[in-house]
Amino acid sequence: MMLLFYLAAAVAVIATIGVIVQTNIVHALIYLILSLLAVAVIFYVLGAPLAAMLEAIVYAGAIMVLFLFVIMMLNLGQSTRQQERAWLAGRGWIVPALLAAVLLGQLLYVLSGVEGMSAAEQVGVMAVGTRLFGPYVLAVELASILLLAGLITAYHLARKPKAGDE
Amino acid sequence: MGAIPVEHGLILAGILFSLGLIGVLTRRNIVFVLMSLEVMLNACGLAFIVAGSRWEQADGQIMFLLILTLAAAEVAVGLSLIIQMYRRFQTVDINVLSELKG
Amino acid sequence: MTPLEYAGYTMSAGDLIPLLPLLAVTASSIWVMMAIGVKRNYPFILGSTVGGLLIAGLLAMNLLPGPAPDSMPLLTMDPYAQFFTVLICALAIGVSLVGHNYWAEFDDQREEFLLLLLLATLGAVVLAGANHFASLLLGLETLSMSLYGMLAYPVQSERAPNGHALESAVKYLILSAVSTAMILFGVALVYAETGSLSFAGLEGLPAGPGIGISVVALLLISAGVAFKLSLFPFHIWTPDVYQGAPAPATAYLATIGKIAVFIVLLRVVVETRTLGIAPVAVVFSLLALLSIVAGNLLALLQDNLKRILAYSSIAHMGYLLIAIIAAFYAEGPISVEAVSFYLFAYVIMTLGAFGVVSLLSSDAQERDSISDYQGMFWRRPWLAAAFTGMLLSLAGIPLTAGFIGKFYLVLAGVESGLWLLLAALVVGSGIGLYYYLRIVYRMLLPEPADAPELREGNAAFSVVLVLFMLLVLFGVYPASLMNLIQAIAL
Amino acid sequence: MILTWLIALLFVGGLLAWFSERIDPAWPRWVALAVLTLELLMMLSLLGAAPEDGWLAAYNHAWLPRFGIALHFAADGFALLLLLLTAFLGIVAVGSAWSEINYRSGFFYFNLLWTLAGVVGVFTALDLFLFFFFWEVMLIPMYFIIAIWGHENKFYAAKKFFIFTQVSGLIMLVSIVVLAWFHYLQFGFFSFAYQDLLNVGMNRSMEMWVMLGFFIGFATKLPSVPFHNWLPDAHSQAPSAGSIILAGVLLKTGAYGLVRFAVPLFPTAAAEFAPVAMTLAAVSILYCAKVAFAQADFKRLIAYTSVSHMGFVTLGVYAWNELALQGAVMTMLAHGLSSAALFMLAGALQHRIHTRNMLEMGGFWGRVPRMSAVALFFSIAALGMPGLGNFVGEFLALLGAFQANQVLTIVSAFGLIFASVYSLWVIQKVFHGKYSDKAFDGSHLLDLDNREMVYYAAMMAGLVWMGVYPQSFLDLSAPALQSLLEGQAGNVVIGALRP
Amino acid sequence: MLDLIWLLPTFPLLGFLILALTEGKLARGPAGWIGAGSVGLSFAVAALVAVSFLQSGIESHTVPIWTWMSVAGFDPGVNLYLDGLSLVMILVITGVGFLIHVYSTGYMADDPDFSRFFCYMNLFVFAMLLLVLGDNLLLLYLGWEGVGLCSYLLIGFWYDDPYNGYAARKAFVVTRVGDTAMAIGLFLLFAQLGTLNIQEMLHAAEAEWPIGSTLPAITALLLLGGAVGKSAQLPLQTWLPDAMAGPTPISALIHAATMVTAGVYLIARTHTLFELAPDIQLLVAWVGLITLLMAGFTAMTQNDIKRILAYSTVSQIGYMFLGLGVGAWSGAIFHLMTHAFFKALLFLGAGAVILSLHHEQDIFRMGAKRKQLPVGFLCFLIGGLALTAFPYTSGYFSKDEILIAALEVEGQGLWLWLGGVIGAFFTGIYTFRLFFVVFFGESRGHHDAIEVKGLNIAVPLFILMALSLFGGWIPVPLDAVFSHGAEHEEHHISAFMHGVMIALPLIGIGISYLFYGSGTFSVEKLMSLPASRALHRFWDSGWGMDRLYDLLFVNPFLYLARVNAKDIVDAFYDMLAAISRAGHLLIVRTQTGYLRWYALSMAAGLVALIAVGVLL
Repeated sequence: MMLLFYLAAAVAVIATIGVIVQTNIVHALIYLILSLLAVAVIFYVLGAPLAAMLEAIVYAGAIMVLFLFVIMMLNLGQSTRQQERAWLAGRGWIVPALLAAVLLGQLLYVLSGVEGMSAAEQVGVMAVGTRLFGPYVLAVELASILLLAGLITAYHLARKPKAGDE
Repeated sequence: MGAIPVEHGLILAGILFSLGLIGVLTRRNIVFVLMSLEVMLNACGLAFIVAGSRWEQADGQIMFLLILTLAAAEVAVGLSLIIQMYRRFQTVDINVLSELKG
Repeated sequence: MTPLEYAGYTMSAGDLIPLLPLLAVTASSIWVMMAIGVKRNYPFILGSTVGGLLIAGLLAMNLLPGPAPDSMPLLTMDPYAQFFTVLICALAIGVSLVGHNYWAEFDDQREEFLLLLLLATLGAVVLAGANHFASLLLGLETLSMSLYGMLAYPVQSERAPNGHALESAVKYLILSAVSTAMILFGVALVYAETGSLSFAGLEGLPAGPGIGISVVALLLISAGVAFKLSLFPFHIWTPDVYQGAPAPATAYLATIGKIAVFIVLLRVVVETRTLGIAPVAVVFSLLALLSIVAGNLLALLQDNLKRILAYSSIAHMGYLLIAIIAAFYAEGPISVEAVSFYLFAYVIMTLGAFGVVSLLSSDAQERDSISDYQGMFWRRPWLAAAFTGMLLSLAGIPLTAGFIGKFYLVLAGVESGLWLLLAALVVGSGIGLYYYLRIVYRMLLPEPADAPELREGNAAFSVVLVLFMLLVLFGVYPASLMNLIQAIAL
Repeated sequence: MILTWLIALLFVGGLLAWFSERIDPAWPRWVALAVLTLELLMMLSLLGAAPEDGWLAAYNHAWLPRFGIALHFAADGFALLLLLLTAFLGIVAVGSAWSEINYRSGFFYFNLLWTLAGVVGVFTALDLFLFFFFWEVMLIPMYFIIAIWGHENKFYAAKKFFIFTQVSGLIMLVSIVVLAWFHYLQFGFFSFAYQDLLNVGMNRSMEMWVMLGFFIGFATKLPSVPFHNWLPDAHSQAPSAGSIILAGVLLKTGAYGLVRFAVPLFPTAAAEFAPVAMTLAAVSILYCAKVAFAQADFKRLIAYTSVSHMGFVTLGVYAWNELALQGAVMTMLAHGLSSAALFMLAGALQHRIHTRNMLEMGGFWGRVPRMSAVALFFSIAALGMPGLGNFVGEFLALLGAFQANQVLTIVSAFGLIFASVYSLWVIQKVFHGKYSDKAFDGSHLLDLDNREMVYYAAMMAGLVWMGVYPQSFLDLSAPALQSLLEGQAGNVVIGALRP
Repeated sequence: MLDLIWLLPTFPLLGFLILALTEGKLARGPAGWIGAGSVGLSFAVAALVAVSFLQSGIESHTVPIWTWMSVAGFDPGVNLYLDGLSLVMILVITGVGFLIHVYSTGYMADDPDFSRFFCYMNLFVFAMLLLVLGDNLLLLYLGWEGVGLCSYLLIGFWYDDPYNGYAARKAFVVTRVGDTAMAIGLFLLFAQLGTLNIQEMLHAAEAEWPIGSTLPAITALLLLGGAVGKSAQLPLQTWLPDAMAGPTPISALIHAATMVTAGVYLIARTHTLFELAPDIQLLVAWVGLITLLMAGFTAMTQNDIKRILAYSTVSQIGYMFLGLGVGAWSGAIFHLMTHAFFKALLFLGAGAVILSLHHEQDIFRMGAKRKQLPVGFLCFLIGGLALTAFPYTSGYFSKDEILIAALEVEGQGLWLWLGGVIGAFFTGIYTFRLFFVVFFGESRGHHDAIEVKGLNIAVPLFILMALSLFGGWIPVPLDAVFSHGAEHEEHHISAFMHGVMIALPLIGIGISYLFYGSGTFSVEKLMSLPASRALHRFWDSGWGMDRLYDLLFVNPFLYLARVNAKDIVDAFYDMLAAISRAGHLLIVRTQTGYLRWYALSMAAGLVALIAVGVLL
C-alpha cells in the first residue's frame, strides 16, 4: 500500500509537470487527467474511497470534459503549438519557478515537522454521508447555492448572443 | 491498510500546489492558467484528504467535496469568460487583458 | 467539544429562527430566478429583490436585540452577525437601486444582475455568521462566484465600449482562485494539525514549539484573506477590477465584498488567540503599515476616480487592520466597536461615492475620470455636496461618520499602544487628503464649456442622499449607533 | 445656553445666506451682516453677566455618553474677548467681501459663517472631543473659501492649508485620545471633559509626548516655525475676507489652545518644554520677520509678519506668568485687528489694481492718501508703536517672558527692530516713492470710500483703545488667566457628566 | 495751576487730530493756525506752569491722569511728572517748537502737503512732551517711540524721492536698535526693582544696589544704548546726517533742538542709576568725547550746508554726553537748552538760505551772499559764534561748564578736557568754514538770490538770535533735580586753562578765515597731498561707519533675505511632497496591468510573508 502511494505520488508529480510544460493543450489535458487519477489512487490509499471515486468521476471526468469542450470550441490544439512554444521560450520561467521553489522549500521546512500517520481504517461513504447530512447539512445547501451562482454566471456570460448580434 | 506518514501526503500536496502555482505564473494561454488553477485546488483537496485521514474523520472528505463543487463552478465560469475573451480578442493570450493599469 | 463532534446531529425548527434572514435571502433569490423564468419584468424583479432584502434585513433587525443563540455547527447567527446582516441587506438594496440607474438603457438582460446580487448577498450573510471554515469557504465563494458574473455583466452588450469588464472579471477570477487556493491550503494545514475545521479549532494550533506549521498555515490563510481585503502586497488587482467593472458591481465589491471578509476576520481574531502566535501579529502589523502607505501613495496622482477609490480602499483596509490588531491586544471591547463602527461608516461613504459614479455612469459610458466631475458643484449642487461629504468622510473630517470612525480607530490604537501604526495612520491620512481634495477641487472649478450632459437618476440619487444624511447623522450624533455597536460587540 | 445659540445662529445663518442667493444675489451679504451683528450683540450681552464658578456662560448636555463626551460649552472672560474679536472681524470680513465677492456669493457667505461657527465652537468648547470637532469643522469651509474664491494659485494654497492643519490636528487627536485613555485607566470611566482631564496624571515621558501632540496641533495653527509654511500660501491666495478670518481669528485658535489646553493639561511637561517652545517662538519672531522682508507679494509679506507676531504669543504663553499671558492675550487681540486690516488693505489694493506685487507699486500716497494713511497706521501698529494695542501686548509678553527666560526674551526683542524694517519697507514700496502705473491698470486705483473707512476706523479705534486703555480688556481676561495660572480651572467648573 | 500740565500735550494732540481727520482738506490758513497755534497754546501753558512752579518752590509735582494698565503689579500710569528738568525741557520744546512752527508756516507755504506737515509736527510735539513729562519709563518710552515715528514721517515727508524714504527708514531703524536695548533695560529694571516709575525706581535702585555693582551697570548700559540711538552718538550716530533729507524746519526742531537730545534727557533723568555705575558713566563721557571729535572732523569735510550742521549737532550732543559722563548734569542740560537755541537758529537760517537759493544746499555753489541775504548772514554769524562758544554767547557758558567739570574727573579728567577743547577748536574751523564760504568770497552761483520775506520767518529768527546771544544768562532750575551733583558747584580752574578754552575756538575761526575768508592758505594745495585726500575721503564718509555697518549688518541681512526669500523651511515640506510623488511614481509602476505579474506579486508576497513569519 505504501508503495502504491509513492508510485501514485510520482505519477501525479510527473503528470503535473507535464501539464505545466506541455505546449499541446490537448496533451496537457491528458496529463492533467492522469494526475487527477493518480491523486484518486492516493485518496483511496489514504482511506477515502468516496473522495477517490468523486475525483475520478467528477474531476477527471466531468470537469475535464468541460475543458475539452472549450478547447475544441476555440479550436486550440495542434495548431497553436508554435505559439505556445514561443510564449514559453525565454526566461519568463525562472522567477516564477524560483518563487515556487522557495515556497515549496518553506512548505517542506515546516511540513517535515508534522508527525502523524494516515488513517488505518477507511472513512467510508457511510461516515461521510452521516456527517454531510448531519452537521454539514447547511454546507450542502450552500454548496447548491454556490453552484447556482456559478450556473447563472456561466449562463449569462457564455450564452449565445441574441439573434442579429453576430 | 498500511499507514502513510501524514507529512508525506502533505508534502505531495505542497509539491502539486507549487507546480500549479508555477503554471499560473508562467503560462500565457489562459486555458493553461485555468488548468493550473485546477491543479492547485486539487492539491488543496489532497491536503484535506490527508488531514482527514490523519484524524480518521469524514470532515476532510467533506471539505474535498466542497472544493470539488467550487472547482466545478469556477471552471464553468472561467471557461465562459474564456469564450467571451476569445470572441472579443480572437486569442487566448492572457496578456491582451492589460488595458487596465497605472 | 464542538457540535461537530456528534455523529447523529439533527436540526430542530427552533434552530432555524436565527437563520430566517438567510432563508429570506435564499427564498428571494429562488423567487427572482423563477420570476425571471416566467417573465422578464424588470420592475417586478427589482421590486422583488428589494423587497426580499428588506424582509431579510427586517428579520435580522428583529432578531438583533435577542440573546446570542446557541451556535450551530457552521453558523453563529449572534447579534453581531445579525447586525451585519442588516447592514449587508441595506447595502445590497442600495446597490440594486443604484444599479437601476446604471442599467437603465442596457440592451441585454438586466435581471440576472439582481439575481447574482441576491446570491452574492447570501454569500455575504453566510460570512457574517460563519464560525467554520466550510461556511467560510462557501460564503466566500458564493460571494465571489456571483461577483464574477456581476463584474463581467455587460460583456455581451453591444453598448459596452471596451473589454474592460471582461478583463476585470478575468483578473478577479484567476487571482481570487489563487487566493482561495492559498486559504484552502492553509486551512488544510490547520486541519492536519488540529483536527478541527471550526474557527474554535484554531486554538489548538501550537503556539510554542512546532510553531512553524501554525505560522505557515495562518499566513497562507492570511494571504488569501489579505487578497480579498486588498491588503499590500495582495492589493494589486484592486484598481483594475474596480475600474473595469460596471460601477454598481464595483460598488458591491467595494462595500459588501470587503466588509463580509472583515466580519469574519474580526470574529476569528477576537474569538481565537490566532494573533497570539507572535509572527502572525507582526505580519499583520506589517500588512497594515504597508497597505496604508502603499494605498495612499498609489492614489496620489491618479486621475481615474474608480482607481482612486480602489487605492484609497487599500489604505482604509490598512486603517481597519489597526483596530483588528488592537482587538487582539486590548482587554475591552473598544477595538471591536471600532472595527464595527468604521466598517459601518466606510461602507456608507464608499457606497455613496460609487453611488455617485453609478448615477452619472451607464453601461455605455463610465464617468470615472475626475475631469468628468469638473464644475459639478455648480451643475448638481446637492449631488456634489453629497459626494464631497463622502470624500471628506473618507478623509476622516468631522461632521461625517468617517471622523467618528477614525476617532474610534485612534482610540483602539491608543488602547493597545500601537504607536507605529498610529503614526502611519496620521501620515497616510495626510497623503490621503491630497487626492480627496483634488476631486473636491475639481468639482469646485467652474464648469467647462463643453461639459457633457450629466445623467439623472432618482433612485440612485435618493440612495446617495440617504447615505449622505446617514453620514452626517452619525457624524454629528453617533450615540445611538455607538450604543447599538456596543451591544452587539463580540 | 446663549453659547449654543451663538453657534446655532451661525450655522443656520450660513444656510440662510446660501439659500437667499436664489432670491437675490445681493441678499447673502445682508444676511451675513445681520447674523454677525446679532452675534456681536449677543456676545456683548455676556459682558454684563455675573460669573458663575468663573464662567460667564455655560451649557452642558450629554452627547456621546459611551465615552463621556458632552456638549459642554463655557466662556470666561478670556474666551469672551476672543469671541468678540471673532464677531467683530466677521463683520469686517463681510465688509471686505461686500463688493469683492460676486461669484457664488451665497455659498461664500455660507462658508464664512460656518468657519466662524467653528471658531466660536473652538473658543467655547470645554470638552476636548467637542473642541477637536469644532477645531476641524472650521477648516472645511475655509478650504472652500480659499479654493473657490482664491487667487491664481488657490488649489495649492488651499490644499497645503488643509493638509497641514489636518495632519497636525490628527496628531492632536491622538494626543487627546491618549489623555482620555489615561483618564480611563486612572478613574475607570471615559471622559473628555476638560476639568476631568486636568486631573489626569501621567508618567513623565508620556506626558511629554502627549503634550507635544497638542503643541504640534496648536503650533501649526498658530503658526510657529517650523510648522508655518501653510500660512503664507493660504494668506496670499485667499480672498481678503478669507485672509482676514485666517489671520485675525483662525490663528488665534492655536494660541487659545496653547493657553487653555496645552499648558494647563500638562503643567510639568509644559514647564520642561518651555525653553524649546520659547526658542521656537524667538526663531519665529526673527526668522519670519526676515523672510517677510524679502517678499514682494504684499499679502505674503503680511502673512510672514503674522508668524513673527504670533511668536510673541508663544513666548508669552510659555513664560506662563500673568504679565506674559496678558501680553499674549493682548497681542492676539491687537494682531487680530492690525493684521486683518492690513489684509483688507492688501485685498482692497488687489481689487483695484489686480496685483499684489509690491515691486510694481509705489507712490500711491499721492493717489490714495486715505488708504495710505490707513496703511501707515496699521503698519506702525504692527511694528509695535506704543499707544496702540500691539505694543501693549508685545511689551507685556516680553516683560513677562523676561522673568522666565532672559536670553530668549532678549533675542526675541530684536524682533522689534526687524518689525520696523519690514513695516517701513511696505510703506516705502507701496505708498512712498514715485507713482508709476506701467505694470498695472491704474484707472481703478480709487481711494477708500466711506463704507470702507467705517471698517478701518472701527479697527483703528479698537487698536487705540487697546493701546491707551488696555485695562478694559485686561480686566476681562484677568480672572480667567489667574485661575488658569493657579491650576484651578478644573475645580471651578460645573461637574462633569459621568456615564 | 500745576495741574494744568495735562493741557500741554493735549493741545498738540488736538491739533494733530483735527489736521488728521480733515484729511488735508483744510485750507492753508486754518491749518497753519491750528498747527502753530496749538503749540503756541502749549507754550503759553508751559510758561504759566513755569511761573507757578518756580514760585511755589516745590521740587516736583505729579499729575495722575489715568492708570494705563495694571497687570500683576505692573501698573504704569499715564501720569505727568513735573520737576526742574522737565520744566526746562517743556519750555525748550514748546518755546523753540512754537518758533519753528511759526517759521514753518512761511517755509512750507507752497508745499501741497502743508496740512500733513503740521499734522506730523503736532504729533511730534505731543510725543516729545509726553517723553519729558512721563513719570514712568513706559510712558517715556511711548513718547520716545512717538518722536521716532514723527522723525521718520518727517524725514520722509517728501516721499517722491526714494532717497528720502531711505533716510527716514535708516533713522527709524537705527534708533530702533537703541530703543530695543532700552526696552530690554526696562524689562530688567522691572524684573529687578518691580516698578518702572522713575522716581520709585531710582529710590529702589539706590536702596538695593551698591555702587559699582553689576546690575546697575547693565541697566545703565542698556539705557545708554537707547540714548546713543536717539541722540546719534557713537556707535549709532550714522542716521542723523542722512536725516537732513527732511524739510529744514524738521532738522531744526527734531534733529537739532529736541528729539536728538532726548538721550541726554534720559540719562539725566536716570542719573542716579548712572551714578551707581561709575564705569558706565565714564563710558558715557568717552562716548560723547569720541563722537564729538569724529563728528567734528567729518563736519570739516562736508559740503552740504545741512550735513555740516548735522555733524555739528552730533558733535554738540557729544558735549552733552561728555557733560553727563563727568557728572555735570545741569551743565549738560544747560548745553542742551542753549544748543537748542543756536542750532535751531542755524538750521532755520540755513533753511532761509536754502529757500532763497532755490533749494541749493551745496555751500560751494553759494558764496558772497552776505549782501543778498542779510538776515541769513546775521543768523549764521550769531549762531556760529554761539556754537563756537564765543565768550558770553549762550554756548560759551554751557560748554564752559561741561569742560570744567570734565577736568575735575579723577584720573582721565585731563584727557577728557583736552579732547573737549580740541573739539571746540574744530568747531571753530568747521562753523566758520561754512560761514566764510557761504557769505564771503566770490559768488559761485545763484546770483539772483533774494531773501525770503515774511514776518513768520523773520520773527522766529530774531527771537532765536536773541536767545542764542543771551540765553546763557537764563537760570535753569536744576539744582533740586541733581542734588547729588552739588559738590561740583565750586569750580577751580587755572587761568591758563581757561585761556586755552577761550582761545582755541578763536584760533579755529582764524584758521578758517585764512583758508576760506582771505584765501591766504589754499585748500587745493592741502588737498594735493595723497594722504590728506585719503583722510578727507575717510572723514567725509563719516569715518566709514556707514560702509562698515553695511558690511556687517545690512548686507548680510539683505543677502540672507534675498537667498531665503522662498523660505528654506518650505523646502522641507516640498521635499516631503516630492518624496510622496516619487513614491507614487515608483509604486505605480507595479500596476502593469499584466495578470501574470499580478499573480507573481501575490506569490512573492506570500513567500515574503512566510519568510518573515518563519524567520521571526
